[in-house]
Amino acid sequence: ACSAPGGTAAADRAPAAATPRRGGRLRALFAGGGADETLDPHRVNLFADAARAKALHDKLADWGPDLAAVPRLATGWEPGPGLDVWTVRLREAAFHDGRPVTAADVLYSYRRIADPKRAFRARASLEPIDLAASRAPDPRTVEFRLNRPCAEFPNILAAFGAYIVPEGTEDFRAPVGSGPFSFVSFEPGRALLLRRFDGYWDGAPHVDELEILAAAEESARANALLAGQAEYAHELAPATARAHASGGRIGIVRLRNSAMQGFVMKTDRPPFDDPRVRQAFFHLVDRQELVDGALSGAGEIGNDLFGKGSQYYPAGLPQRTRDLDRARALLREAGAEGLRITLDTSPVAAGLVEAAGILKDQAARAGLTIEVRVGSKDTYWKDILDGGVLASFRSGAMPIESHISQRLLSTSTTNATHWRRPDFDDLYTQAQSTADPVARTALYERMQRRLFEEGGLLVWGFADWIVGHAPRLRGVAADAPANTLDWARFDKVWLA
Amino acid sequence: MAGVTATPRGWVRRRLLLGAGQVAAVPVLVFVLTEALPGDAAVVAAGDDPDPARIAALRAALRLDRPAVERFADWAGELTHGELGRSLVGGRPVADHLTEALAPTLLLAALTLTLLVPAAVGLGLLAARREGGALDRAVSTVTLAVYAVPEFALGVLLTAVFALRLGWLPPTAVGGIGRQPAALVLPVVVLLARPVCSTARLVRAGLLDAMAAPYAVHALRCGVPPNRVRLGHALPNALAPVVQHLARTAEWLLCGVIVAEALFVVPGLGTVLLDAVAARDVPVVQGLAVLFGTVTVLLNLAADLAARRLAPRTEVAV
Amino acid sequence: MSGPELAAVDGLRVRVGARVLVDGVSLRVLPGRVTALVGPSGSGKTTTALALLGAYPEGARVSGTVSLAGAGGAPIGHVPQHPGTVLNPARRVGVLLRDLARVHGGGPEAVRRALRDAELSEVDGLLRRYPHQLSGGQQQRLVLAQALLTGARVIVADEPTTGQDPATAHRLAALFRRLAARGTGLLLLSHDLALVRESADEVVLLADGRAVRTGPPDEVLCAPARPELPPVRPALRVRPVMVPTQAAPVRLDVTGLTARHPGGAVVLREVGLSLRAGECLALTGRTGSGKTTLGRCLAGLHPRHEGTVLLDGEPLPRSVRRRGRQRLAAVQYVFQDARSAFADHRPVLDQVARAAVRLRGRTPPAAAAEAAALLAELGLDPAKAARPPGGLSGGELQRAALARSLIVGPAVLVCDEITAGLDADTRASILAHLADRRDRAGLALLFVSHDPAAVDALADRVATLADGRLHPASAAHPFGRQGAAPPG
Amino acid sequence: MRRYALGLALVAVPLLLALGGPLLVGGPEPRGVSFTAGGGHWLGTDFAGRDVLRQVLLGGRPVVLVAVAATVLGYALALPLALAAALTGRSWVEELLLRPLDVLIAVPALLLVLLVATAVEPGPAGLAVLVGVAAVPDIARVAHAAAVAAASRPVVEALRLHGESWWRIAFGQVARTIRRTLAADAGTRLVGALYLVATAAFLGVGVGPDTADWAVMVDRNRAGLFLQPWAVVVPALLVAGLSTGTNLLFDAALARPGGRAPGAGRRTPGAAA
Ligand SMILES: Nc1ncnc2c1ncn2[C@@H]1O[C@H](COP(=O)(O)OP(=O)(O)OP(=O)(O)O)[C@@H](O)[C@H]1O
Ligand SMILES: Nc1ncnc2c1ncn2[C@@H]1O[C@H](COP(=O)(O)OP(=O)(O)OP(=O)(O)O)[C@@H](O)[C@H]1O
Ligand SMILES: [Mg+2]
Ligand SMILES: [Mg+2]
Repeated sequence: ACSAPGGTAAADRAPAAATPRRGGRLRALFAGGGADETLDPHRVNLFADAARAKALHDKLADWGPDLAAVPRLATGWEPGPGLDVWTVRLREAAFHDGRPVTAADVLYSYRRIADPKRAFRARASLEPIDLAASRAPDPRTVEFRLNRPCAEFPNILAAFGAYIVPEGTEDFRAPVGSGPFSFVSFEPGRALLLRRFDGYWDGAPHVDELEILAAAEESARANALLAGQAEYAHELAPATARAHASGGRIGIVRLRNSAMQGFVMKTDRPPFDDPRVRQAFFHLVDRQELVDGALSGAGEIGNDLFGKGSQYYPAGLPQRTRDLDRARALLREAGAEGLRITLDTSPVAAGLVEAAGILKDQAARAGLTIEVRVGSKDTYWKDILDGGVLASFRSGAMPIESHISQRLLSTSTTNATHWRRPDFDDLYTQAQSTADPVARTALYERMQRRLFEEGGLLVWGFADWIVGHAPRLRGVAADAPANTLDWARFDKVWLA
Repeated sequence: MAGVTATPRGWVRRRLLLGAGQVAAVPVLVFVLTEALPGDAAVVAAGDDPDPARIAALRAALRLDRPAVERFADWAGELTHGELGRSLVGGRPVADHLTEALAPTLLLAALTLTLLVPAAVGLGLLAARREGGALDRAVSTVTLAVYAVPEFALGVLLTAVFALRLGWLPPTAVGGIGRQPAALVLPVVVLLARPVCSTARLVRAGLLDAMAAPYAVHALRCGVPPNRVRLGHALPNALAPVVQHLARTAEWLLCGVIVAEALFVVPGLGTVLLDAVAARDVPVVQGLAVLFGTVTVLLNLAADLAARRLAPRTEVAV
Repeated sequence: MSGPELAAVDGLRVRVGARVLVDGVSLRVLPGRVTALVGPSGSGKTTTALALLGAYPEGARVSGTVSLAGAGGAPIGHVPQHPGTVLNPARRVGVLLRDLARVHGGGPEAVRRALRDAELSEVDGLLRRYPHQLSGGQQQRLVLAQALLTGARVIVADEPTTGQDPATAHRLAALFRRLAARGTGLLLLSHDLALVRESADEVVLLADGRAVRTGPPDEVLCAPARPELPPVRPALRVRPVMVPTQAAPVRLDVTGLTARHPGGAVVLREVGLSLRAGECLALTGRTGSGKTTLGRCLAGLHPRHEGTVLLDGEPLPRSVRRRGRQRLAAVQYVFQDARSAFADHRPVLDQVARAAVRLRGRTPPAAAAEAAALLAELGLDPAKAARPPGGLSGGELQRAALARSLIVGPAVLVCDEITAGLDADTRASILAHLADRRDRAGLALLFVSHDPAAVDALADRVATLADGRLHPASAAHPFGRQGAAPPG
Repeated sequence: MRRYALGLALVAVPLLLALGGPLLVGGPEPRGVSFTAGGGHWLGTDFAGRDVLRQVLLGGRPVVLVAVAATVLGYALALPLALAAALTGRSWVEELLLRPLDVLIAVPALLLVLLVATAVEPGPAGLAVLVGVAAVPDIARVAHAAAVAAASRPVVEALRLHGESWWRIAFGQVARTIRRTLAADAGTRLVGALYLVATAAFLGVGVGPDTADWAVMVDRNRAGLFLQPWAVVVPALLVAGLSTGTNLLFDAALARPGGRAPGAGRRTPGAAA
């Protein structure tokens, strides 16, 4: 397998994209990270960080709408026979200061990310690479040596936060990157001003200037957009979208499948160590009620598997619907009737607490008593990693392979379901050393069937990510789940 | 002598001394409280990727693996050199955070207070003209009803009408106040709404008592015009609690207008505080604690001075 | 001399409930004349005068007419009976005066003149003080100065000399004459017959709310009419002055008492005195000389002092807070301003009885009965005392205040000007009562007074405060009427 | 009686709802789409697709209980403190009583509630305590400022001299003198307590963020204000009625008989009485 198909996303755009206009300043609103924001692209955490980083920098690859890797700074990649050596060719690209992007820059950036002392988020994604052994045979070629075979190596190149910066960069107060926009000024927590980079390898952006503004409050973003203080507002509430969808004052774009919504059950703890109890939960939920109540209808129902719509998703599995009799029977079999369970939740993301309340009511109909415990939103993910038995859960989009490797292996670091099955791990290892895509797809399907039957993750829905934009802003991609290439991509939009 | 300080100057000096102690106590209290919070900056920074190894590495990188006492001592040591330290999250100097956020906060607070005092006193005077009269009841009912509307609801409402429907004012100050000074109007109105009501209530209550006091009646009899009696004779006596309330309002304006800041995108101290607590960014929280402590002590001192001046009799209390 | 009347009351009737406070009183205030309204305590003087000002007791039903036609819309100057309450506690004296001067079109010069007229100019730093930093007499004169500043053509002065020493009172009488000479009409309410004789052109004698006699002072005050206004009976002097009380134990022993006011002003310097059981020491002195301060020191209300105060040989805590019930009961003080010592909202009788409950452990009903009896003895109808203080006349309140202190059975009693606002009859009965206590119960009295007759009647010894020091008074001129005492 | 009418009318509806509301509702119903009007829901649905009417009926009791309890508690703690400080003659006692509160004041109330509540996770009763305690410094300052003047009146000296107990002096005299100021402060503080609870709920402490509670409803349903206003408007009106009514009742109870300032009386008595 070599370069994945897809190419740049321009091809997928709506026909309205026909006549881009040049010029103007585009103001985009994101929920900012406050006065502590930095422009260090390896430190990205929030959507606002990612939007800023991708305007200034490039990754070797990025994710397409189906979460498959699309080449960016890399023109392509070639595995060695054992899938443990990958050769990546770089395209001819330049940083904003005119220096070419070279293999040395790539190795420097990756080594910086992987530096254990810095604890960058992307470090875990680069973990399969043996960076000490990787080398640059020539300025435009990087040879990555891996610790173990890895058929999904391109996913690593597209990893969240794996941006390429010029070799030796440590100071990011006025960052230099190879992205579509170059740096002008930055006020943390308020505004980042960027200018079109005419030497961008993928074609210079249409707009002259891009300003990324911060507004933590959703209503503030909506109001600013409505009043013409910005042309793009990221992350609007479903209610706002509904209220303004038909008014014509703003355009609404729903980025489908952007966030998985679910509950995690600890598969090694009573009562969920009994697969029948887990199955009972799979059957007692009314997914549509959850989508309506918790997501205000802005989303679609899930089928207890991660990654709807992405590569390797087993779309053929039957959609689960509520079956209270079945749930009650399973509970009876497991001797778990009338159980009291504590459900952890937290307002860490929209809809989580609402979903918990709804699950509580739904479980009551199956004779279970659920007590909702609202925890601190700052430490929630850490708290539920090993604490409690049942908790609200959500996740942004990522490739199914990443989801499995990060959350479902015995060695996974964020295995909130405590799903540790050696045979499952084996299947994963096998898939990673399988070069044949068809055989690999089959292996992924086997893993996911297993999870569908007895996994610990109850996926009840996928939330739309709602983006609002001024009517004169054209070319906003609609089929780009959050964190994929075309999401928050400002080099291909223009102001009419 | 029963330990009553005689001179105002001695009293102020002692209060300043006590104030220094209080300013020192605030960060200690806040430090203890933040330490008592679950999680630390490393856990929060890890967010939805709480890989234990990563958290440990973060902790080591942020030097959070040392005992709390040691960390506090370090911070206090730096403070004695005038250093507020650096943010755990972004690594920027805490002083930068504070000065950046202070400007919009000061602007909002100053504007609000300059409008608040005349508005509240005016409304209070109006209501106290005739207790139980139509005007009193109208003013009382309206102010109370407004008071019961929470800031965000009022903010949403005003924005909808004046910014979105009529288009008279910008709805937010996104990108900075400097670009659009008119963006201050709505937040100031929202910030004003509730304090005006509560302050006016206090003014009214104090005025009614003062106007019924024999000295007000006497002043009227001496031919002092009623309005002058209200403003010049009764009002000073009504003001002591009002001044305290105003000091608390000023403090709230300086330290905690989180909702208005969020609603209108004016990133001031309240936002910084909330962010810092959420991120367990202890140095920033501590820096704010020092700032708030100082502000509080000074404001309270000013209020107490004013109150002493307004109720001079207190100095002879047995 | 008399032109058209400045103000007049005609057939005034004021009723509260079934009680008639004022019953058909008529009087007129003429330019250039001083009209005095005299009569026993509770006879309706204040009520009548207030009617002239347009104020009535709460819930009163009023008939008759009040006309102010001649005053030309200008305000009526008023010196109320209790000056302490009408001075704004939050404003300095200077501000209070300048404010009035500005309203009535005067400048600093007017303020200075008013102060001089009201005998206040000597008090140093006066303009920068707050009203509570003045003595009782100074407050009274301050209010008088305010009345002068209004430039009123009619001035109503309700007991304007109660807090003044005789010398000052004398000069105030002269002031009233001067004012009259300028064409002002004065209505003077007073028990001080000397003052009335000195200054009034016409006297209206009230009794039980009725005007029983009207005419020039000589006629009205000398004619034997009911009610009589007898001079203090010499019979009061139960013992000869010279009877040595050496045998009685020393109750109160004060040495080296130095008292300050905030700001450091020393009011009393190294004052020493001792009081035996059954002894009465009269304390006189110019107004503002520190009499009240001394009394308050003894009562524990002015802890800002040095020196020792021994009660029965034991040191008395400086502050009232640190005196136990016994000591509180042992040393009592009767406030100069009776009105402000009572809580507004509770019946006076209850407040009197409450002292017995607290300090003598009486049950409430027993205390109430005792209080009623004591009040009756002091000539105050307990039914009147069942009203809150606002419903009592000045003299009635004064007696209630005395009763409140007497009811706890004190060993030492400091009386601060308790006879100043009383008619001769009432005064006599009070003095008799005190003398009786002194002799029978061995009550030690420190009797602060400007009233020579009362002092004569009651005191074993007289001392004068001047310059912050206590001087034994010369027998001949205990009051320094000729100005022997330094100004206060 | 007439002066009570408006206050009573305003307070009656929310109080009756708070008392009787919970008795009128049945068990939970399946949820609909959030923020919709109609569809069998008289007042539409709320942010979680629940029937607003049902939430309104359920939501009064906690509001009334928590807010009232918190305010009462705040006063129960702060008032004695303020009075003690005002009545003590020793300035060091006064400083000892009041200065520590300044330290608390320096921590914004919301933050305090947030910090403590996150650390100890209180229930509704605990939250009331917390909100009450958080209000103590404020109340104490206002009450103290009003009380010092009242405490230095001669009548207080007289009461002391006659051996009156501290409680009677403090509450019977000083607090009574400043009751109007206290009522004005307490009346507005009630609302503050209410919304502090709501904000805390939204930030995840105290009561659950999906609790039926009028204040929480106002806060949580605001996103849908333009889709379905009733979910915000109805509870907000109830809260406003409650607070306005309570305050007007206070006013009416404290009004001087006749409702006029003394001295404003007629200058000339009429002929008849
Ligand atoms: N709080 C105060 N601060 C400063 N000076 C004061 C204060 N109180 C009283 N004085 C002054 O102290 C002096 C003594 O006052 P005090 O009340 O003892 O006089 P007095 O002899 O009782 O006078 P009077 O006969 O007028 O009642 C007066 O000059 C008065 O102005
Ligand atoms: N509100 C009231 N209700 C009932 N009786 C009252 C009220 N106010 C005053 N009185 C009574 O009316 C009478 C007259 O009071 P007033 O104050 O006019 O007397 P006065 O002549 O000024 O006496 P004094 O010389 O003692 O000041 C008193 O007996 C008093 O008790
Ligand atoms: Mg009188
Ligand atoms: Mg005196």
